[in-house]
Amino acid sequence: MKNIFIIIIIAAFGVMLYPLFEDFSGNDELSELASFYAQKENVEKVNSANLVTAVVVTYRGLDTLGEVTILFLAAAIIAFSLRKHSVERDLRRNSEIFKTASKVLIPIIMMVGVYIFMNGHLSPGGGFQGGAVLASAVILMLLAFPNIPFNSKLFAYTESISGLVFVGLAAIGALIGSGYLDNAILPLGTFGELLSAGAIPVIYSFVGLKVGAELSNILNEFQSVQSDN
Amino acid sequence: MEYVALTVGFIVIMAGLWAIMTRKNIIRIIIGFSIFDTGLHIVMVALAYVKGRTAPILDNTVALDDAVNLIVDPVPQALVLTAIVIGLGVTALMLIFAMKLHREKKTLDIRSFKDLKW
Amino acid sequence: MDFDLKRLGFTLLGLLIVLNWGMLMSAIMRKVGARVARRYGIPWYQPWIDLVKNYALRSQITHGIMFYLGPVFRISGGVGLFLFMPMIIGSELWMNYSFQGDLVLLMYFQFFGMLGMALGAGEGGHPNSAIGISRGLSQFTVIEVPMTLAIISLAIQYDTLSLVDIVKAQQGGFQNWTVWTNPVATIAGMLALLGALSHSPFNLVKAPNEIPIGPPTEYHGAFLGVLRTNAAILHVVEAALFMNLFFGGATNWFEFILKTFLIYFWSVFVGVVFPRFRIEQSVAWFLKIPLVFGILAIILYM
Amino acid sequence: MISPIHIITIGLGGAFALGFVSKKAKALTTSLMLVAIALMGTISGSWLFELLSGGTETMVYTAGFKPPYSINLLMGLNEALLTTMINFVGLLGGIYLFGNLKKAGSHAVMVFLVFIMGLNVIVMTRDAFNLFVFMEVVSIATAGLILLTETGKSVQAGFKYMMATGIVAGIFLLGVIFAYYFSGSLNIDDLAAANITAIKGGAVAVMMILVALVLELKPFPANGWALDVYEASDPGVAALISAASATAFYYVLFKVISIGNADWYNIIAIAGMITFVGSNLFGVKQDKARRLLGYSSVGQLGLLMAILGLKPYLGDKLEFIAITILVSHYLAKAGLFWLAGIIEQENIKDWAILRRKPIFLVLFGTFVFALIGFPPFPSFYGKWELILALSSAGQYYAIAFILIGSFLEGIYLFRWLGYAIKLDYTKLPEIKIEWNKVIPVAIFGVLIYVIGAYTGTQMSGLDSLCYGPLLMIPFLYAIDSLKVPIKNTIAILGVATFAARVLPGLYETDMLRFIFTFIFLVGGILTLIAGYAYKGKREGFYPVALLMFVGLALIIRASNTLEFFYGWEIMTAGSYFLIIRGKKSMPHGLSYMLFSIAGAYALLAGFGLSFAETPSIEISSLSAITSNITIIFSLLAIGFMTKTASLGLHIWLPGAHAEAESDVSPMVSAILLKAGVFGLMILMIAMGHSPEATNIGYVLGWLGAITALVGNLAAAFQEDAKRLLAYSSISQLGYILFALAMMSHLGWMTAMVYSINHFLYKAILFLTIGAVVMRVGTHYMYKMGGLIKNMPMAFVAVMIGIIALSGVPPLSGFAGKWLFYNAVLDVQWYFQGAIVFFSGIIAFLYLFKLIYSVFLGQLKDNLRHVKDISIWFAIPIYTLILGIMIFSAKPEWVLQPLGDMVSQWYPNSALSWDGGLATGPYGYWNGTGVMITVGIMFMALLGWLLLVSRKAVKVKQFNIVYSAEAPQRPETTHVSYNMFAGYNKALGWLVAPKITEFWDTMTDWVHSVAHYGRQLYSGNGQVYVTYVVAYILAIYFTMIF
Amino acid sequence: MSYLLIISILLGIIMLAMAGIAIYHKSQVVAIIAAGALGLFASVMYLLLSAPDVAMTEAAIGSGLSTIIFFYVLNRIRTTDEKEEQQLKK
Repeated sequence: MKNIFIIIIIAAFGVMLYPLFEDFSGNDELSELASFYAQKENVEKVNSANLVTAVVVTYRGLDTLGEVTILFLAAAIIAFSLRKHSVERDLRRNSEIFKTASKVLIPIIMMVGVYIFMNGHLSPGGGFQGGAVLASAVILMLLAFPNIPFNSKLFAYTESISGLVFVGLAAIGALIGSGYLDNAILPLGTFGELLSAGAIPVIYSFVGLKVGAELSNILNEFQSVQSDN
Repeated sequence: MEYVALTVGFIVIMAGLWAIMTRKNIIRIIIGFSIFDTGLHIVMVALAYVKGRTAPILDNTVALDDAVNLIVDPVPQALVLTAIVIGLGVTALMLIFAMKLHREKKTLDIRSFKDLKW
Repeated sequence: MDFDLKRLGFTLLGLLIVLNWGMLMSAIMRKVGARVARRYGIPWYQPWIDLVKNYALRSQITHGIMFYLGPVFRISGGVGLFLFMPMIIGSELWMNYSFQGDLVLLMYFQFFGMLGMALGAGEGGHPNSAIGISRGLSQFTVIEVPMTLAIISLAIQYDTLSLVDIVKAQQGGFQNWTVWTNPVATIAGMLALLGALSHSPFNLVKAPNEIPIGPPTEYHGAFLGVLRTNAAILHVVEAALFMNLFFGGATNWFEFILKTFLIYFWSVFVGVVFPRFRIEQSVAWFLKIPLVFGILAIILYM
Repeated sequence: MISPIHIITIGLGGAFALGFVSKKAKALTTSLMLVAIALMGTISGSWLFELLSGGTETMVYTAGFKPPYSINLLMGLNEALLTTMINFVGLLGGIYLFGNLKKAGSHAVMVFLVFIMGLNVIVMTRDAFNLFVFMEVVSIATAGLILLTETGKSVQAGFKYMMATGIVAGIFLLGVIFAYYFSGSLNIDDLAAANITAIKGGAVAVMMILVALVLELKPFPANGWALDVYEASDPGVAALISAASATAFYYVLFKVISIGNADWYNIIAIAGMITFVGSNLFGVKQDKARRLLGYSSVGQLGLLMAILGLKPYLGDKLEFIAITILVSHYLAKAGLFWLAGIIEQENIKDWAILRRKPIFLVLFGTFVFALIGFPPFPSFYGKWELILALSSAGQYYAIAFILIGSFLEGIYLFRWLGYAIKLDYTKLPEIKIEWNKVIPVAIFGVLIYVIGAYTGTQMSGLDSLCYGPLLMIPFLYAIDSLKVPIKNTIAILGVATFAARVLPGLYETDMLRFIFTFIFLVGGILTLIAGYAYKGKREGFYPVALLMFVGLALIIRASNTLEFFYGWEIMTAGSYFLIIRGKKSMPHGLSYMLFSIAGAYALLAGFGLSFAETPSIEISSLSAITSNITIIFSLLAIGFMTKTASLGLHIWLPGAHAEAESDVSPMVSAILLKAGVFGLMILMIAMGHSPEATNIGYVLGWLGAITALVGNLAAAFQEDAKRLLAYSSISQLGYILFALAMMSHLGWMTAMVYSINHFLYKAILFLTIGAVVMRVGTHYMYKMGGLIKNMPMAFVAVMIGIIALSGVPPLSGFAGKWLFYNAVLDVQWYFQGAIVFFSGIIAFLYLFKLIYSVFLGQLKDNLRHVKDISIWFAIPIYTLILGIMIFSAKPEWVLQPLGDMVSQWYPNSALSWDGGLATGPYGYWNGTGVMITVGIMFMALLGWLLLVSRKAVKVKQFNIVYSAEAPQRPETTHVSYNMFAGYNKALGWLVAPKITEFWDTMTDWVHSVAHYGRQLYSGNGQVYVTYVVAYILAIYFTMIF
Repeated sequence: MSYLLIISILLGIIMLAMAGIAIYHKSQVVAIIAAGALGLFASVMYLLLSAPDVAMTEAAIGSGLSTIIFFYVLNRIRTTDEKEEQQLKK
């Protein structure tokens, strides 16, 4: 009975979505906004090959700041609300093969992660993806070597420093550049090179570090909370 | 193709809502949210697509001068990027709540958490 | 204010006449009542004997100031009513002090005595006197309803609230009396009169014979004498009021005596015929038939 | 100026930097956070200052590109104000939560800081997607803050919150992305300009954005989750959610609504009004403090939403109205939640604990009154302007909804206040005082007055004197710890000074105001004198008594409807506190307040409508109204009649007057009720001449007559002396209403004479009976008796009082009766007149009962040694008796000026004076002559009796002729118990409590609806999500049809 | 282009199936995996829609990390349940 009601609701929801579908006609060309981003003179103002990155870090950098903040918040909330309960660590022993493989894989994964966020302005990927990859290395570490003390302080500092650098660069943009998060406070460099696009790679790298640290922290909290009771 | 994506996106959104509204297990409800989010993301990306164009990355295959006519819309993509990360934060937080709820009543049935009402 | 001794003298003389006539009338009534009941009854001079006896009684007690003031209030009410009422139409000097106020004054001045009496009896500390008063007040309130309606009807009819003017308007032949020109109001008024004079069936208030109840029980001696004096005056004055309102007033003392006697006789006549009402019955009764007549009286003259 | 963008720099940078501070240094972390918030506040505050002093608003661009290519933020006056508010409450909230935050550690501190920062951004941003991101920041931070105090309930609430906001955010995002698709921009201003609602899909996208924002404001009924959050989270957090978040989200809707088309205003207005009424209705049944605050919060947001939706009708008043109501809500709700955290009592009945620290009670009362919209708080002005603007626009339904909602809110808030003031607190624990929690509440408490006063200065038409005298109140409160004599003297001096300033000259210029000022202020002084009889401190009495007198004085002085309404509300507040001081007054205080509020709203609506007719608030402009007279006149008359307690609106009065303290009863009966009379006169002077008003006057006449009858009958059946007098007041006010309604020269003369007389004798009677009650310790008449021996002074006073009241000549009451007869015959209201006359006679019943049962009959053993009434009561009583005597002996001294006065409005037709002889159209009357005649006669007869009874012996109490049991008997057999039993049998049906039953039934209905209705909130988070989705759909389908 | 269309339709069907499994499968573990798989297939779809950045993010975060967190929590809840049961048995 109740489900019938919900079916009706969902159906009605579908009816509500239908006009969106009906008036959707695909895109034949870019919106005025996107064209602006893609125009040569504007691309050169930012000088980032990956336009998505340009949008994420510069044009809509404030969103990214918020996004980073959300992860930061999630990590903080998880930290203070789980802290009360976490005690011992699960001391299951893992197989040697897994451990050895991990020893080899962890640095490689980390390298990949760093690569992804360093090249965010040139190729697909960026701080978030890179950070996630970094975090996966940490997971692997946590799984393989559960009794290695997790240096949460290191991660916390990383996180704080990265965050401060991000905010600091943003503020510097407002102070000496032409606006908050202006990437032109650093030399724009040559289009398509690693050291180009002004502050973008710097910001994105720190975002990567920050995201990595935050995700690691979150995962660590979940890991350490596992066995408490 | 974008029509397919849009349709799929809408259906996934509704599926997510269905899960949220009908499943009684809290974990399943959170999965519902995750599905709902995924549906949103699909819709957003579908809206960014421009017929027959390539990714908004100006490498060797995309000439800088003619980029306007070659790439898809980067803006919704950027938005999806943000939305995905936000979704992760929300999911993680909801799971924390789920854990705490479970700790309180040793059950994950949403119907048993009605201490606050009226 | 034209205060002069002559007027005062006439007024006092009138008071004396009214007092004696009142006593005589009450004696006659008692005699009539006794004869109807096949008893011999009192001698006609009995009220005077009672009065003298009361005033002369040696043992007199008082319960306090208010006990003392009660009878004074009471008789002030009676005398005041007399003072503000025109007695003989056509004679400036028998008009008493009616130039100081109109019907409204008279209607409200009735309460002066009642209230004082109630207070005085109250201080007597006798529970039954309070019962008597509460009954009296209850009944009195509803009597006033048809009475008021009748008076309003007259006021509409004669376009005045001045009793003198009302009486004057009725001069020139009995066909001008209100009882003919406004019979409905007269009925309402005369029904009210029954209650006002507290004869049977509306005499539970006094309940003279069965139980020792009401103010007269507690008062005796000179106090009772004062009350009796007042009763004698009041009966005549009440009757005079109705005479003035409905029966053309009086142009000489003979007419006065005749008319008041007949009006008074009306209530005695009814009282002899009907049994006594309980208090809620009389309250309800007055709010039925007399009320209907009262309303009718107004509707007819609106 | 520092760019507002640095609010983000400081907020986020601060949060990140806190990671460096040692985890151990928890106090340091928290303090640093407070510094950060203070810095943010400084930025926004300096912008506010700058913009208020004429600066220009600034647009902040990011990334060096103009919108829509990049995100921009706006710092205008609204933004500056709101961010300042948010940061300020954030700072105080942080101080309040200092302990909790310190305990939870640096992560929690960061969450708090980010929360405040996020709110700042959502206020400032002009980009739709950025809005989404920071809304998510805020909701996640909120969820985190909910976990700050981790109880089972708070976790449940948090999860429900996350579920609901999760759906809402998803819908918002969907809307934003499609809005981008259809318009090509994410900038709010561009979206508004693009007008995508023309396309069907665009309309849906806009709908999704707006409905999501509406849902963030917790619209009824899709708001169960919000209530849970308010109830379960830490009060400090709830305060922030209610004050800061709500402020921010409201502003978001405020700025984003422009993307919708005109229909959206209606939808939001309706959603808001439904929320306001529905939420407050359900609140009626609630007894958990914080959940109740939640209902109230949601309701207030609904009101704000409605105001926004009514924008097309409010024009340029919108911002003033929205800001005043928002600010009141912000201050009051934060204050209340904080208070809830300090006293830690869940059930509202346990809030009596506030009395352990009376200053908390004062704060609580302040917040409650501010929420309801009493002066001098900002919401008062907001509501005033709102109703005025709405009636100008002809939005009557909106007015009705808003006033009904406010009324419902009044029910539970004042019940709560009543509990706090009256219930027993001795069993409750002490309040733990933590200064960091007390200070924020105190600051908000002070601030609400300051802002209220400031708002008052912004209003046109409000004389500065309107709040000048109010300064007496805090002063009296400050010296509340002194003894009664000192305070009483100060209070009397205060009233006297005011009277001395106002009265001289008034006699010549404005007789009407002179008379009422005289009654209010001189009467006030007299009743205050009785206060010397009290021992000890009598805490809290003087401020509220003065409050009432100030209100009364303001009513008199008012030259426009705003001032009048201001005074009216002040007077209501003061009298409420006076009434509720009585021992058993809690329910009566509440019913008084509710009737007063309802009446005040009727007034407000009436004033609003009259403003719509003649765009002026001058009282004199009422007479210029040409249409809608019936409705305006009726509304205003009903408003005033709640104060005069006319039949149907009277049920508050008996209890309120009877249970009040001995010297309060005369204040509220003899004096306060005249405020209603004054109002009615003002109304009729202005509007009474139109034919419509005459028709209503006819109805009012009947109403007055029946009120008089029923009031007197009911009085006759009372056992409680003060209740008897209270019913008597109802009936007397019925006479006055009747007389006023005649709207003729004689009618008004009658009304004025009755008003003056009622003031005189009801003050005498209430003072005397009150003084007697103080001595004997009971209200019940059958427990008294024979007191004439112990209290001759009281007896004489009562006797004169009742003779005057009954209208028996020669005392002054007769003047009223005589005029009354002439007036009735003049306007030909025969039947009504007869009823009034009948009820006048019934007065004898209760008057006799009063004087007999109390003073006559048998003296009770336990009262054998009581003393006569206090001299401090005797002084005012005998002063008033002197007044009656003068009035009685020389009625022309009063009546002639009255006649001249009334002639201004109703020309004198027939009443003429010849020395002391008055000749009316029907009769004549010489008051002085009658007095002399009666006096001489009385003295003569007394002399005669003295002469003949000179031998009378004074006897003992029981020396009576009596043949049955001892006179000392249980109550039920007491003669004055059920004294008029026979009468009751015959006419008792007339006073069957039909009206009380009617109101009881109404109350039951409201409670039942609230009880069944609120089961909508089943507690299941999933169900709440269903409501949210259903709400969206409901709005959608409303929109397309 | 048509083959892309077919692939996308296929992808869509699979995704819906995944969603169905995630909602209705008895086992929580399977449900979580299905939800993760839904994300993965979505990221393939993103690639088809020329959104490599989004695809990467969805794969790494939306399906990867989320799933891991889900497992952590599930694991945590399960262990307490098991312990409860053991305690009950004792």
